[in-house]
Amino acid sequence: MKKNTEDFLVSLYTTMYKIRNFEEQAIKLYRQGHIRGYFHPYLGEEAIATGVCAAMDGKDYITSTHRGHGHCLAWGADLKIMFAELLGKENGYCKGLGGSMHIADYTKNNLGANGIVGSGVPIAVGAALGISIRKEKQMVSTFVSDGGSNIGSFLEGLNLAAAWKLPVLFVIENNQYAVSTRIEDSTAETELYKRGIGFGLESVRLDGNDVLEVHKIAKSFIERCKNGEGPFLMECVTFRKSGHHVNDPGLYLPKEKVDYYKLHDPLLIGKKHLIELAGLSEIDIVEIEKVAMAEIKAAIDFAIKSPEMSEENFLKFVEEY
Amino acid sequence: MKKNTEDFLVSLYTTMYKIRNFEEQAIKLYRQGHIRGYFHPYLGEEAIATGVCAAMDGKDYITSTHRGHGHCLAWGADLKIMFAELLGKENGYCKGLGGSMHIADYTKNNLGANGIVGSGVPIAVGAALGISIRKEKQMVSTFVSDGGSNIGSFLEGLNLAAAWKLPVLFVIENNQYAVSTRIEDSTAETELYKRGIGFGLESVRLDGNDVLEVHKIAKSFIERCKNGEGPFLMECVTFRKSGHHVNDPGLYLPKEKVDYYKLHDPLLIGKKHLIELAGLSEIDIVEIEKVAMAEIKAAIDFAIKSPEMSEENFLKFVEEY
Amino acid sequence: MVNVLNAARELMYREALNEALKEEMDRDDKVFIMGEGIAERGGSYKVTEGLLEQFGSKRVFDTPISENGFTGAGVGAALTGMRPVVEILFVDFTMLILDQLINQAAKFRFMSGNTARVPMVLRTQGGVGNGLAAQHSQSLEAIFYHIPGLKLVMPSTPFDAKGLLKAAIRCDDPVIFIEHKLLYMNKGEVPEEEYIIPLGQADIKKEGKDLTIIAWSGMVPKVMEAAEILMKEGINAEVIDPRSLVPLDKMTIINSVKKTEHVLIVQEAVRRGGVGSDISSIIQEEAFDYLDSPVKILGGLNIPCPFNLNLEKMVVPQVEDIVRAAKEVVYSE
Amino acid sequence: MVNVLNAARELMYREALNEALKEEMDRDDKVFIMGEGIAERGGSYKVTEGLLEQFGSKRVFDTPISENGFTGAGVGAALTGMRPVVEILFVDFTMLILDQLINQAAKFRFMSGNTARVPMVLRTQGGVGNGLAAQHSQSLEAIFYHIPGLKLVMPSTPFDAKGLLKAAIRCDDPVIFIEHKLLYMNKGEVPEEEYIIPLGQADIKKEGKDLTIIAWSGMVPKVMEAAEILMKEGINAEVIDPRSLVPLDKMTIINSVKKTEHVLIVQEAVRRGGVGSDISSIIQEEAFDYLDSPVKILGGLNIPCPFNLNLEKMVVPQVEDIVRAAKEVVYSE
Ligand SMILES: Cc1ncc(C[n+]2csc(CCOP(=O)(O)OP(=O)(O)O)c2C)c(N)n1
Ligand SMILES: Cc1ncc(C[n+]2csc(CCOP(=O)(O)OP(=O)(O)O)c2C)c(N)n1
Ligand SMILES: [Mg+2]
Ligand SMILES: [Mg+2]
Repeated sequence: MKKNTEDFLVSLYTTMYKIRNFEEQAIKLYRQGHIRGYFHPYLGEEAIATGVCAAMDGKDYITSTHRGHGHCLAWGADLKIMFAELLGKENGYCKGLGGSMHIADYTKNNLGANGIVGSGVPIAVGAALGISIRKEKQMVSTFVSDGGSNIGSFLEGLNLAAAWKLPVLFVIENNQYAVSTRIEDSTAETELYKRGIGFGLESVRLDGNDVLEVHKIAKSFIERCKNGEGPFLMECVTFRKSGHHVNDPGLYLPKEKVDYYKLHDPLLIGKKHLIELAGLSEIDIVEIEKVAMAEIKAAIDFAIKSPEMSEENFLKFVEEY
Repeated sequence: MKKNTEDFLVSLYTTMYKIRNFEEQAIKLYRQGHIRGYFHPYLGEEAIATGVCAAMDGKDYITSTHRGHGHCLAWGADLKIMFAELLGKENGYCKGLGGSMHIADYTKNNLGANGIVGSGVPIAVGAALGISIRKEKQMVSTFVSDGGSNIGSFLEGLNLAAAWKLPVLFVIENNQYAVSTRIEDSTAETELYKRGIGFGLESVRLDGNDVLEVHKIAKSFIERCKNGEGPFLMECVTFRKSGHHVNDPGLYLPKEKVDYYKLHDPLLIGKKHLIELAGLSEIDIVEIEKVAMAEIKAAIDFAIKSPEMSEENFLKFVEEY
Repeated sequence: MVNVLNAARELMYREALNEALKEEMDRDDKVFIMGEGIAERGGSYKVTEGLLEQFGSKRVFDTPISENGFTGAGVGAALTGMRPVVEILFVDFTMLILDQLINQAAKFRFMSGNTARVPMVLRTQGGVGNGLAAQHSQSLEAIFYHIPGLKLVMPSTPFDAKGLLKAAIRCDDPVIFIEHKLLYMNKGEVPEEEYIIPLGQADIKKEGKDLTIIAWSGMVPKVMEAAEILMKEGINAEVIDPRSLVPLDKMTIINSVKKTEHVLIVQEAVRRGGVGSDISSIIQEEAFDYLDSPVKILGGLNIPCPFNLNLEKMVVPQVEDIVRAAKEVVYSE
Repeated sequence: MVNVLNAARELMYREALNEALKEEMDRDDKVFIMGEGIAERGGSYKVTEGLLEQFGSKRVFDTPISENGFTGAGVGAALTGMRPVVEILFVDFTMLILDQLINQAAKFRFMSGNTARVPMVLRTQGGVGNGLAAQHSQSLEAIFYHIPGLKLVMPSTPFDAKGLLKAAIRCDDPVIFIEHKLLYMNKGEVPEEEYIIPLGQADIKKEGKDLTIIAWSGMVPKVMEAAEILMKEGINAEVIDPRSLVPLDKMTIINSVKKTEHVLIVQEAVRRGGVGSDISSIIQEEAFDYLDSPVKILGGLNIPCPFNLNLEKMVVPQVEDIVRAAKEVVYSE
């Protein structure tokens, strides 16, 4: 096993671990009243954002969904500034004006989460259109879930990207539910990659909980996007490890599925990779986790101590409108 | 050849002939200033509306497009009242308030043409939803063209109808153009029936200029809709015999295609059926055409002589708003 | 003021809405409801709880996330004899369905020369509250208000909510019915007996003589609080809630203005181009000579809603702002 | 009034728009245009003729019929450094794209804490004319006017059209630019030299002292005709065209009102809830003591547009209606 493979596997696992624990800690902060508004955890889907973003580079772009913390972190966000945003603080990514559903980092090509299901997709197509006009070697990944795959914004976006041969990777995070609505109740064809085929995109379906599988396919599609062969679609099958949002116990999720995915957890799979492919020991992994956890705790401290925007500063914003 | 087959073929041909000549006469009226506003002729696509509507019964519903005269006539509209509407007269289908793009007959389950591309599709889905709630043996056919197959309304409508197993027949009139935009420029997958497959609908592609082929497939799908097996999609390949609207000479249409479809004209094919399958002579056909033409001329007379709505009557409408 | 009959029972706003749906579905089997998570889950605000059990999955069902598509399906069902009640989770999301509402539902009756009708109710929910940020906190009634062919209802109390929703369902034209996210848990008297509140009847929530305050939906409770404070300070405000903005009960408004000669309009929507502007223009055209001071509009700031809760409070009128504005109007001479 | 420099040349409104696009595309290679039939065909009203030839198919291209999708693509391109000019054939069709305009484009700058900008122009076309009926004849500016984060421009002359479109393209916020279907062939002076008209500057199309008439877009030529007739009857009207409704040049309006003390607002959009109501409410709040008579709004009827041409004329203000309304305002005392 080569050293760089080990580093790479460690970095994938670290990202997934950070997402998992960012969410769990943020949920605690929510329950304590530090965070308000909507909060949709990415728990259980960590492998997708991690695998895809690891195959992209900083000049590329992403657009995310209402369930956007994972993409943000996988893209390389600073934990401190992320927590600060979730807590509505002035030094957050959006100065506390955006919050969880609108977290973004335009300075680093993260075009943000979106509170309207599907609406990030045409925006991603537009970023790719700009790339194509400027004739640059960049690409865009856009995330959407099964529920969002039923809305016009997504469907029109698929067709536009294909008609215009744009460098877009459509990533469907098929977690099989839209809030409490089962995928079987929202479509007659539950293999969602087939929609891509209908519009002429090369499209695949894969295990979204295996970060290496996600990464392998994403990498190939992303390279091909940059060679002008895009767009592509990948349907990553996954499952929410929690309710739809922080206040939803998710009682409607069937026990068999919950149990199955408890064992088929992206972090367990990632750990297995570390042990089997990189030769790490359980102790090595605990060490990795400790470091990441310390970073998270420090970031929370930072965010809690940070100030909110003053009324005065806010009124300066208002003047510009 | 059985008598009822002959009658049936004659009625198909008569409908197609009426549509063709309705449009041609109406274009004359347009040039003379009797008709104003938008006018999109159905020339060259007569076999589709004719074949589909002949397989439906009066309790079923249709929704049409901006190119709606053919559907209206095939559904059985009165030529006099249709002309009156196009001329903006009070005894028209919509009292002269709707015009060509909004012609409809709600008393007879024709839910009308629509000026917004694609927007008739969800409406058709809703009519079918009502049928399904009432548990009736009715169905809905909805028409859309290649351009309209790229809009969210159509795509969401496909998925909804399939998810809800509704009795809808989606008819794509693929005339290969949206105004001057070639289908190759608006999608990467020009075989549009594949979109249906992506959403789990049984979908086929066929020659839209052969009224018998259209009718055969429509009939089977329509029956199956009424047996609860819907929805279905049929992509009828066809071509506009004219510009997009009455003032568009259509110079962008490639000569080879124009020439090919001149020979592959739905009326020529219909005539061939009459001669080969029903044993009619050219003279028989001229006789049929004469009768139809006389009806058209009388209808024009009627419409021209009909009065417009008075300002007084119009103001009564205004009061209700 | 519509009589509260011999009421005693208190219901929450959301319960009153639920009762209205239940009664109308019971009365007329053409009425059905659809929306996201409204069936088994009973809706985000529990308005549709228990309806699936009572009326079955043919008349109470969840939709995919295809707002434009399923709203259009509502229009099509309405055109063919059904009476759909379509729910859109947030008024912000109605921005996805305006073609079906504005170009289709609102136009059919007219375009067809009065042969088509679209008896559909579009229930949705708006307003600022709880840190939902810019895409889930808008007040967009002004958009619907401007479109001929749509009715527009925005109830502020459980009593009004029930009576108006029943009227909306029986209306033969499309009705946009906008609830407020902060009102669902508010309680108020709702009689056991059936009643209907016709669209187009304002309600005088409080009589007064010194100034007329016009407000609707989520602003009404705040205005009522402000009116109490004002009372203590010697200003007796009359509070008018139009309840339905289309049709608008101009008469009740104008009569009040003639009496008080001072007007304050309080709206949660941004000030610029809101419904308040239109009401102001009407008062001005129809009661100019009675006005002792300009009609004042206290509206939301012209800015999207911030996520931060303390800043959120700044963008919509609060009780203190209303008190201050009312004094300005009364003492402006 | 902005100087017409040393102009001599006459251009049509559509030619002036074409020149603005050409000049801006020449100046800045981030500017590109897309829409239905705008490339080879040059647009339904020939505004984009010749641009494909000059700038090539990467910067001038046709879109599929996916209004919501390609508008969103414009937003995404703008967010990432481009300057798209997106064309929507009819303002009626913008009802399909309001999520991208209202929930997305208008909000990003704010939601991102001022780190994102959306320098996009949305060109479209509205108004009544030529029997296009209810779904192709609306005037919907009031919807955009109400949304913080959007600019709104509605030019009435070739000169204004060119100077304002150039300003719109250079603006770092989303601009809704609404043309009028009956103005495209109108001619007017347009200088050869480059010029820009900043957003937010009203133009006094005619000075006068007896009453202020405020109008924009397609109503301006009609108001100018009416003003001539009024002049002959001894009424000297001042005609103000705000040109951009957001930002609105309140100062020019208020100053005129202070001078004339009488106001008529003429709008093509339906009367109820139009921009005129808001302007009226502003005048009222800011110049109440100067008003000699109520601000009158002459607007379109509250009804969709009929197909029949004779009836069509009845739904929007005509020259005679404007003359009549102006007299009512002036003689109302
Ligand atoms: C257009 C729109 N409709 C509805 C909602 C409300 N909503 C937020 S998340 C959600 C479920 C989304 O399901 P899915 O797309 O599968 O994403 P997941 O939550 O599974 O990640 C809904 C209905 C919304 N935000 N936007
Ligand atoms: C949503 C929408 N976009 C654009 C238009 C303008 N328009 C009218 S017809 C048409 C072309 C439609 O093409 P297609 O759907 O292929 O129908 P066809 O004309 O070929 O029958 C366009 C762009 C419209 N009416 N509605
Ligand atoms: Mg999902
Ligand atoms: Mg076509």
